[in-house]
Amino acid sequence: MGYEIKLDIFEGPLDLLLYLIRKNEIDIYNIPMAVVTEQYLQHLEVLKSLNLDLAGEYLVMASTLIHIKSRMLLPVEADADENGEEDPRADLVKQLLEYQAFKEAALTLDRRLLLGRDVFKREAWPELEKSGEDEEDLVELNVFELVAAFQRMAVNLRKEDVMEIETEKMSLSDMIHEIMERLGEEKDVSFTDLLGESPTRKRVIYTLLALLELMKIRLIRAFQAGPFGPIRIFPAVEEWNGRPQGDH
Amino acid sequence: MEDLRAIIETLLFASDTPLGVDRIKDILGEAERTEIAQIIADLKREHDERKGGFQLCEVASGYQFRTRPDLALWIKKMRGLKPSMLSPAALETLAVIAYRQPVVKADIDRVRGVDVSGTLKGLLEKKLVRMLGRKDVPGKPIVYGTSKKFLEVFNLKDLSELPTLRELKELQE
Amino acid sequence: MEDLRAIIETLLFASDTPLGVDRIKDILGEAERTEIAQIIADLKREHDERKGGFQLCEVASGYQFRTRPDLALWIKKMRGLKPSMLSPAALETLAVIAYRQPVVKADIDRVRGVDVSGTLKGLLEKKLVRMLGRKDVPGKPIVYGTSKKFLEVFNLKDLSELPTLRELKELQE
Repeated sequence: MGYEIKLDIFEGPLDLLLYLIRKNEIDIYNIPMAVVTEQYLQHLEVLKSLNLDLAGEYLVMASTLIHIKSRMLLPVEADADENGEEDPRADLVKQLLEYQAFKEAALTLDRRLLLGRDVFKREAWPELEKSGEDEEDLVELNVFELVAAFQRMAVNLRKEDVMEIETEKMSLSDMIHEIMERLGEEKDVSFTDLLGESPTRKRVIYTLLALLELMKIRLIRAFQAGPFGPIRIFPAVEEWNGRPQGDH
Repeated sequence: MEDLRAIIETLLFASDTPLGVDRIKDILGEAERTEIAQIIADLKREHDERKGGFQLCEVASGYQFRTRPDLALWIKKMRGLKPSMLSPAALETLAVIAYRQPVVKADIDRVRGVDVSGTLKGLLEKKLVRMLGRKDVPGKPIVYGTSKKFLEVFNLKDLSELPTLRELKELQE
Repeated sequence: MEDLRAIIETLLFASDTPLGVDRIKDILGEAERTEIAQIIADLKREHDERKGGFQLCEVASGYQFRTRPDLALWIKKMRGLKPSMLSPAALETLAVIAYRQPVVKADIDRVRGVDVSGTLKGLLEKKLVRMLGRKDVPGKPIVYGTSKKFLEVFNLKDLSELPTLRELKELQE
């Protein structure tokens, strides 16, 4: 939170390159690769000598620059341009221009009247007691906070629970919901009903996995009339009717 | 100094606690106590005469803008209608249900390390959580899961859109 | 109903976030949208003409009382500490998200030329950025966008108020 102390004054390799281009008053569409590459590497040396951790991105960019420089040294055929052969620098220029545009946009954002810096809203709310008798401090709903809240509690999970909560598991939950919803409405359903018309392979698998899970935790029962008869699924406990009964 | 009246008013407006004359004098640096007191009195009268939605009140430790007491019911109504608010405890319980569903209360209690009866009831009332059914084991415990409204409130198409723990970890470098 | 002007003003004054006409209509129950909009416009003019310490501002599809920008230095003096601002890296990441949303992390990484994990997490914690959902491509990466708080903090009525990226237009030709 707050200030991020950054020892290196550059926001990344693109920022460093833009700095070199500005400093040398270079035309960004016609970058002299030899000069820029040399100066870029010199800067990396300085940063290294200051014992700053160089992010891998800086080194990747160094190799990109060297690569472009070497390609520039290859003899170019006379009619290369007409053939539409691309300047080896084209991608880099595009990337630099794009980054520069966003860097400027960031500065434009920073020049606005920022709440908490240039303008302020009222911060005091003492005059009204919090309505509602029980509630603690309230926060706003947002998915990031939900997963962060879960992560805080992950230490309390048993070893067998610690398995990663993956997207796959959540898709399974969706299917479980669907099955329980239909059982709420229809009392019993058949496996083929659940699959619907022309089911995808994924749907078949998830339906099956969801049924197995629901049977395992004893939320449903499945019956089959004969070896090849239809499989029918019932809620394990019939009398529940959506009202909580003495669980608090 | 610019407009002393506007400066004092902006301080009173933005302060998170009531401001006394001395405190305002400290901030302004040069103004006289009597002058400040006079301006506050003028401001108070001005806002009383406006008969707007708030007034400048003198409380134990100084002055503060407050809503008019006779309008309190409207503010209560506004706060009561606020749909998207949850306590941290409720959010944690909701997180366990969202990520561990289908889940029984005993498991939520265990993960959160407290009895979640209260927050669970609140989540059921807010319709963020629903009962999926009863488990066919002794005691026939209720199994909980998140509701359709949960997806709406968190702006999710389905549960598989929930970020995973791994994705959160990746953000932490 | 009592004095509608005072009620609307008290709501705007007491709300933690900007209030839109629709929200106010929900709270009031009976009033007409046009009537509410008219009263807000009148209030805005009234406060502008007062030249007091605060004004009614249109921001994030709503209205909110805020201090006058030219008086900011006095509030800073009162609060003593520097407000925690965003680092250049965070601002750049935020700019990419604001203009490219909905956007996946890999695209932000690419534009900025660095791994944005840390700054992205900071922006999520500050609630300036939010997870919008997942992109329907292999790996189902999370897509990000700016939040309502982003509009509030950056004093924008809506995203269309963002200045256009001139250089980018050139690029796409």
